[in-house]
Amino acid sequence: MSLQEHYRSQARELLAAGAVKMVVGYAEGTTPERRRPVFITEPEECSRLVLDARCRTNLAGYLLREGLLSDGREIAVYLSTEGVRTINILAAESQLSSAQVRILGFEIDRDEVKAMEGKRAADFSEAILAHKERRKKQAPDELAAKLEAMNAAERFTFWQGEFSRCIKCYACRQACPMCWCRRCVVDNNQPQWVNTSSHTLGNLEWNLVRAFHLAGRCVECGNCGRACPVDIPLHLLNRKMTGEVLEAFDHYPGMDEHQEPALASFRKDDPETFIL
Amino acid sequence: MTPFENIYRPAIMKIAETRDEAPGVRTLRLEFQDPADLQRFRESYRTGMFGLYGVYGEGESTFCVASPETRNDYVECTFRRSGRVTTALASAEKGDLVTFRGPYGNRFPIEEFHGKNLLFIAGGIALPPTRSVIWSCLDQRDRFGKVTIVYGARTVADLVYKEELEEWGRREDVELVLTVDPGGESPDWKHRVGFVPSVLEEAAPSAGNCVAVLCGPPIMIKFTLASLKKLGFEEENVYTTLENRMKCGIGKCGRCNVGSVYICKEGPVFTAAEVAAMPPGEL
Amino acid sequence: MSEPFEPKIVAFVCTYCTYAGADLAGTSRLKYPSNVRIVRLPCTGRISPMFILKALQKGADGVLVSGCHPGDCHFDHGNYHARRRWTVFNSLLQFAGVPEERVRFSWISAAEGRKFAELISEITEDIRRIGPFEQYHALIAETGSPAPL
Amino acid sequence: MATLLYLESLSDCFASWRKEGLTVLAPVGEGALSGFREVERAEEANFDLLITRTTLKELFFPRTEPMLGYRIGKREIETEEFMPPVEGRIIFGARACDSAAMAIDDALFDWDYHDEYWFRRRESSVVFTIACREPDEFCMCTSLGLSPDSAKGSDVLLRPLEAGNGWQVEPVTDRGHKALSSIEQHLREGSGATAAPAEVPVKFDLEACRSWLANKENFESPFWREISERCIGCGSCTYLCPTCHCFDIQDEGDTYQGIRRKNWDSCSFQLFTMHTSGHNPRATQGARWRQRIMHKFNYYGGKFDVDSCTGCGRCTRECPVDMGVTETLQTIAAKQKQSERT
Repeated sequence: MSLQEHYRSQARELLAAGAVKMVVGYAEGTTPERRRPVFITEPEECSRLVLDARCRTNLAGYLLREGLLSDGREIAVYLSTEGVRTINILAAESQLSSAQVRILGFEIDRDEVKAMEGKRAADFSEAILAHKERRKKQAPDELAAKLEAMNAAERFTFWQGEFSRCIKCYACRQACPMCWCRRCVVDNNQPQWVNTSSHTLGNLEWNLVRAFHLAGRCVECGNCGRACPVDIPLHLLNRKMTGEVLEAFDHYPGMDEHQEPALASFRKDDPETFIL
Repeated sequence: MTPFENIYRPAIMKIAETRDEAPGVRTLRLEFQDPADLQRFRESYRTGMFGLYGVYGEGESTFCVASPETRNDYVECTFRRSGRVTTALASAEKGDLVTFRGPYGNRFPIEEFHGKNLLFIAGGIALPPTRSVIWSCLDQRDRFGKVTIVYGARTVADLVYKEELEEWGRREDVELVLTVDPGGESPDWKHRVGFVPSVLEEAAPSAGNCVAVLCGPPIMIKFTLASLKKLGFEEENVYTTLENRMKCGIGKCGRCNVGSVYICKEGPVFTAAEVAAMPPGEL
Repeated sequence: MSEPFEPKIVAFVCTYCTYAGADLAGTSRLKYPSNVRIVRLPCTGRISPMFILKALQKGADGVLVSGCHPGDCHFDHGNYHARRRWTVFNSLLQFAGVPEERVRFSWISAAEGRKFAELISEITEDIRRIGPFEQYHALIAETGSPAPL
Repeated sequence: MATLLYLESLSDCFASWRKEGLTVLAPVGEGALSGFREVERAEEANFDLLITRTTLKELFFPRTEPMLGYRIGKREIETEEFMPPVEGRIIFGARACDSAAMAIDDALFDWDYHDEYWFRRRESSVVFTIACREPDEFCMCTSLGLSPDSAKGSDVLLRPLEAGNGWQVEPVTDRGHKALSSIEQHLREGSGATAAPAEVPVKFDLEACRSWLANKENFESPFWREISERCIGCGSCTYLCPTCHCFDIQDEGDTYQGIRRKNWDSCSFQLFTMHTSGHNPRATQGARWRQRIMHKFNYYGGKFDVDSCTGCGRCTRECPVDMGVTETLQTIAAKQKQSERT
């Protein structure tokens, strides 16, 4: 049985038995290449569930929809390792209870989708640990390496060009499962720290604030970059932050639900080479 | 090329007077600095219309013009300090400069009220729009029949326009019914205690040849409309004002509509019948 | 002839250490450049990266953030939290192309009046040498923002 | 016989216009980077693009626009009016859906109050629209009563020659005529065969949609929640829409000086209608998506007798969660048909 079939029947059973009230998964989209999030509540609708290498969206953010988990009931959700890490972070940040999240785990390896065994976020710790080790060794991608080799002025010019395209649609924020603030810092106006206008200065400020607020929290799922209608390489900023936090504090976000957030904890011997 | 006419340009206003009405509630009297702006206001202002009051650096905020059309050489507004703009307006002092854009929107059809009895009902901070109509009518008192004002607030302290309430209370040609919510009365409170709808039903003004003007928070409107119905008022004879978040005030920015109705252009004054036709989910 | 460039520098400092250090520099009559505008905060833990962006948005050529040495925080561990934040934000700013000379971080205790005076001189000279933050100023100018009255 | 403009003389046309002091803008770039930008020569333009990622509306209604500069002194406020730039522009190579959107938005910006930020730019621009030869799977202009060679909102319509080496030229407005007279020497009379315009399949019955939307009972239908369940509430559909025109007014600066600006805003955002009290008349994403659809296909038509959509398909093409106007209207049309049958 293919994984798609296997999870379909699992979803059907879970719903039929009343073990979960909803399954959040993927369905076919407008074109053959597209997949879309789908919310299934009836066992007979489970045939709509699709699982293949095109299912890239991290669905964890949908669990935070207002009131969705407030009845204490469980929801099943298709999650890759990044998705499971998201659940761990959201649980650590008191946004949900991982006991309410029944995981249908999968991993995409090139064009293939593979099962990940486990039901609860805690069952995936080995896979997450392996990801952490791999991440430590991961070399920066080509563009990132090119940027690192530039001088400050050149880097500034590069980002100026990228941010000048930003239209402040906030798709990056809305697509991010980590951006759960009821009211985003840019929507607070007393005081108005960063400009809301979409000129390059305002766009630069917004993108820096976004990257900073995700430092030590981003799981590099890529939702933001895929959502950006003008293809700003947001992943470069997020990856830079993730690398920094990993290197400086040995912090890899989402290891488990008890992990302290990187920027809400400290060690007395944290590095401080740059401080005068 | 014709001169550039900027529809978003506000008039500069000087604060001529400030009055604290209730905790967090303040009235400003604003005077036009440019005679051309004053002229335009005089020509266009009618009771019921609203404006955008602003402080440069903070933005603009929408509320009704609380002064009547019969006194149109200044603008008065009454607001509660809540957001960024109202906080700035509340901390402005006499002599400071602020901005005003308007007047915009529709009006109360006061000529149609001629010869009729008038019932004004207001709750809390919603007295200002009602007050504009009240004075517009009292300033030409002989054109109207009996005038009844029912005004309620949560507590005695929350009543606004206290001096005017006293004045209306003293007048023989006005019947004033004041009330505060249970628990909101002070030891020396001589008026009623109870919610506006029940107090209204007790006062039982006759619906015959009468128009009602009703302004208040949505929950009060809902129950008061039911009471008015009991008293025999037709929805066509009950007027109210609606408020929504606005940015432009002139039908362009696209946010104040309730269903297909733009509050800024087709409102803010509506009859209860018109409101009833709007989708309730958007109010 | 154009005016010689005088850097505009904003310093966000904690009131218990660095501000007291600045005070000591003053009462000790130590000389240091007058290019720095000091903003005093209760603790480095209160200094949000937003403040740094705001200073740059308002045209600062440089920013200094400074507070108590590790272990000396009046609130026990505010500066440890701040240090993590600075580590991350410093790296982000540099990745975004803000030269490291423009945004500096330091520990200056209430007893280090001399360190304060010397650091301010050093930072001011560094920025004087690299000149106004023209790339950032160009972004500000592009918004159409009028010059101060 | 028809008037022809050959690609080989386009750079000369650009030069003639530029010599008159006009700015020439054309579609440039690929994919997400594409948009209208100033060009000097024809080679810089990318006429093979199906459609630019960002729309023509940015040239008339920028994402952020300074309106008033202010400086506050002790007892006076100095303000400076920012006028939109009025130098003449040739916009060469728009698509019919984008050009039509400009004509649709004229009604709104002229609704009792004449918005000169919009109209000064409209009046100083000449729009050359190139009829499309190929649609993609998201195009739906024909569903909105338009077509790939519609001249609505255009000043000149260009029909591609079969050979791909130029266009047949059809002036539409006086402004178009005038712009063409400046390049008269580069135009040829001839009879080159024009390529057939793109065949864009009709995707839904607009009349049926209108009827369903006009039925008050449907306003509270659970359909709105269901269709928008996956909506994440970003503004990409509205900001990439050629007709969406909602905006915010924001002061940027401090209590001494700054700028009052007009910035794009989106009905998808939760804060769009939120009152200071915290009450939100459109509290759910379903209500916000309903507003977007109702505004486009019911309210706008009711006020200005035209729907606020040209079928460019960008909302579906770029939606991060694969939503869009097309599917919503297809579902609505089906619902209407079904209710008519029963």
